[in-house]
Amino acid sequence: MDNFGFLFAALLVVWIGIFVYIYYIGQKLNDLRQQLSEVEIRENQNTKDDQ
Amino acid sequence: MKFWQQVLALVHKDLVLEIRRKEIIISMFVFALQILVIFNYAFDLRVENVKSIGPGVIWVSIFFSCAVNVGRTIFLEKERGGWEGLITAPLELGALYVAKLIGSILFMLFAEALILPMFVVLFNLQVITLPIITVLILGTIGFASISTMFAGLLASTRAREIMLPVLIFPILLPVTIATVEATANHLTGTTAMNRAPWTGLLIAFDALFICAGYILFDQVLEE
Amino acid sequence: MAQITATVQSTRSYGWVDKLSQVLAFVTLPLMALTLYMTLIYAPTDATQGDVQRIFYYHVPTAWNGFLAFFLVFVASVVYLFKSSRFWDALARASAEVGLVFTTIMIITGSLWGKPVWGTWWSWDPRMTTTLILWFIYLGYLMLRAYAPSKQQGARYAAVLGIVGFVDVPIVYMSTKWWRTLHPQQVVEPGQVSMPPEMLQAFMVSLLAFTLLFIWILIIRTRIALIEDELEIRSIENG
Amino acid sequence: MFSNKPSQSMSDPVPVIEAQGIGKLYNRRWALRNVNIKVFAGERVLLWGPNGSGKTSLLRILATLSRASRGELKLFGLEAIKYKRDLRNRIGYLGHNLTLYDDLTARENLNLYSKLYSVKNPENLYMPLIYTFGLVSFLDSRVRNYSRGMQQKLAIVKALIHQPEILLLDEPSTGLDAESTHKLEEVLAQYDGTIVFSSHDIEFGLSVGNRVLVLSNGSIIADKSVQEIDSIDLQHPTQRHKLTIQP
Repeated sequence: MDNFGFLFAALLVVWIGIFVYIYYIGQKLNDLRQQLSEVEIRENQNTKDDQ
Repeated sequence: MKFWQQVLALVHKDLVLEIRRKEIIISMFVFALQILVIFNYAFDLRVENVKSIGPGVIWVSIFFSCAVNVGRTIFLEKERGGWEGLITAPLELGALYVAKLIGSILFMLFAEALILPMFVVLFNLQVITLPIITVLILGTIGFASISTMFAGLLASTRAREIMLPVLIFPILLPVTIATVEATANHLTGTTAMNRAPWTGLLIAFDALFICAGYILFDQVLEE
Repeated sequence: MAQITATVQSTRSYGWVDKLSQVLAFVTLPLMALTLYMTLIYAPTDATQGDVQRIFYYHVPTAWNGFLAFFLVFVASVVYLFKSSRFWDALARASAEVGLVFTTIMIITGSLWGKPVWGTWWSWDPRMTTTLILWFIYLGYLMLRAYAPSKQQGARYAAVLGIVGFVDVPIVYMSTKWWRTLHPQQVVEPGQVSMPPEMLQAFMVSLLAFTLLFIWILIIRTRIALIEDELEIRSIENG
Repeated sequence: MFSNKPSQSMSDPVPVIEAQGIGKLYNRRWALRNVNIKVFAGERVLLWGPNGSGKTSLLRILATLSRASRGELKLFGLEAIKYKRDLRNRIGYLGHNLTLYDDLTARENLNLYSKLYSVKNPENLYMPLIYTFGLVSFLDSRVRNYSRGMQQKLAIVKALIHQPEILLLDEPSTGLDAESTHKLEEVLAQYDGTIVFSSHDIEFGLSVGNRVLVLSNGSIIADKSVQEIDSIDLQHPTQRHKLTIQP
C-alpha cells in the first residue's frame, strides 16, 4: 500500500506546527522578559530619584 | 413574585417598544423571506426534492434572519435605551435575562408565524402541523436562550453584529440538526422506531442553556 | 512609588516554575525523539492501512491534549468567575490558544489519514464534527477577547463562553451521532480494536510525550500571559 | 497621603459611603487612582474638577454600575460588590446617559422604573416633582418629543422615584435653564438623603453642596467644606498649593 506520502505530510504538519509554535512562544517569552527587566530597572532608578 | 413582576414589566416594555418602532419582527420576516427565495434558485426546489431539502431551507432562513436581528433587542437597549438604568435597578439575578429571553422568543415566534405560511404558499408543502409547530417552538426557545446570553455579552463589544452569529452558530449546531431532522421526519413520515429522540434533545438543550443563561447573565452585565 | 510595588507584586519569584519547565523540557525532548523512533521504525506497518496508520500515533495524542486544553479552559473559567484572580484568567487564555494549536494539528492529520483510508478528506463523523465545532468555539473565544472593550470585561465574557462552549460539547456529540445513524457512512475508526503490543507501546510513548509537551507549552504560554498582564499594569502605572 | 478626615462633624459613626484605595482602569490608563472618601449621612458632596478628572468614573463606581479595578467600596457599611442588588434599591443615579426610552411616554418610563424598584403608588411620589418641574402637560407624550432640558428633568424624577438614601448625580444641571436649575436646587434642598454630584456650574454646585472634593487626573487633591473654600479657588483647580490640605 503506497500511502507514505500522506504519512509524510502529516508528520510535517505535526513537527513543523509544534516547532513553529514553540519557537514563537519562546521568542515572545524572551521578548517580554526583556521588557519586564527594562521596566524594573527604570522603576528602581525612579525610586532612587525619589529618595 | 417580585421577580416575575419585574420580568413582566420588562417584557411589556419591549413589546410596546416593538409595536411603536417596528424594527425587529419586520426585518426578521423580510430577511427570512428573501432567503427562501434565494434558496429556491440555489437548490432548484421541485416537487420531488422539496420534502428532503425543505426542512433545511425553512430552518436556515429562520436561523439566519433571527441571528442577524434577535441581538438587537439587547443592542438597542445599549445604544439608546436604558441599559444603565436597568443595571442600576435592583433587578433580581437573571430577571433581565428571563425578560429578554421571553421577548426574543415572542419576536421570533411572531416572525415565524409570518414566514411559515409564506413557505407553504411558495413551496406547496404543508408544514403547519402540530408536531412541526412543537419542534418550532422548542427550537426557537433554544435559539433564543443562547442568542440572548451572547447578545448581552457582546453588547459593548466591537463588531458585535458579526460576532453574534460567529459565536452562536457552533453552539447552536445541536438545535439546527434536531429541528431540521425532526421536521424532515414528520414530513416523510419516518416510523417512530427510526427516529432519534430529537424532541428530548431540544428540551434538554433548552433547559440546560436557560439555566446557564440565568446564572451567567449577571457576569455579563458588569463593566 | 511604594504604592506601585505594594499593588503590583512585581518581584514575585517564579523560580520553581522555571525549574519545572526546565525539567519538562529535558524529559520531553528526548521523549519526542523516542516517539519518532517508536512510531516510525519500532511499530510494525499495519496490514490493511499501510504506513498511513502511523498518523494515528500523532492524531490521537494531539486530540486528547486538545480536549484536555478545552477542559482546562472550562475549569479555569469557572474558577475565574468565582475568584476573579489574574492567574486563572491567564491559564484560560493560554489553554485556549494551545488547545487551538493542538486541535488544528489534529484536524489536519485526521484529514490526511481520512483521504487514503476513507477516500475522503472529511467525513462528518461525530468526533470530527465535534472537534470542528470546538475549534470554531475557541476561535470565537480568542476573537471575543480581542474585541472586548477592556481586558477585565474580555476575561469575564470569555469565561462565560468557555463554560457554555464546553457544556455544549456532549450535546453536539450526541446530535451529530444521531444524525449519522440516519445518514450511514463508512465506519473505519483510526484506532484498531486489537493492537499488536509494539503498536500499543509506541502509542503509549507518544501519548506520554505529547501530554508532557502540552504541559510544558502550557506553562510557558501561561507565563507569557501573566507577564503581559503585569507589563500592561506597569505601563499604566508609570504612564 | 491625603486626609480622610471628613470636613463635617458627624453623628452617625458608619459612613454612608466609604471608598478605600479605589482605582479604575479605563482605556489603558488610570481614570481614578487611589481614591479614599468617607461620606456621612446627609452630606452634599460636590465633585469638582476638569473634564477627564475622574468624576464620572467615580460616580459610576459609587452607583455599582462599574466595578473598581482596585480598592474597596462600602455603602452603608456593606461591601458594594457583594450586596449590590440590595444596595441598588437605596441608590438613585443620574448619568450622562439618561436611560429613558424615547418611544415610551414619560408616564410609561416612570411606571416601568417604579415597577423595577417595586414602588407602590408611584404617582404619589412623582406627581409633585412633575408639577415642580412643569412637566405635567407633557406626561403622556413620548420622550422622543422632549427637549434635552425636559429629558434631564424627567431623568431626575426617575432617579428619585424610589426615594433613595443616596443620590448620585452626574452634571444634573446640564441643559437646564436658569429657572429649572433653581427648581432643581429647591428639590435637592428638600431631599433629606445624601447627595454626591458633579457639576461645572459653580453657583449651582456651591448652592447645593456643603462639601467639595476636588479631583484632578484621577486623584482627590482637596477635600473641604464649602465655608472653607471660596469660589475663586475652584476656578483654578490645578493650583494645588491653594487647595491641598496639608496633613
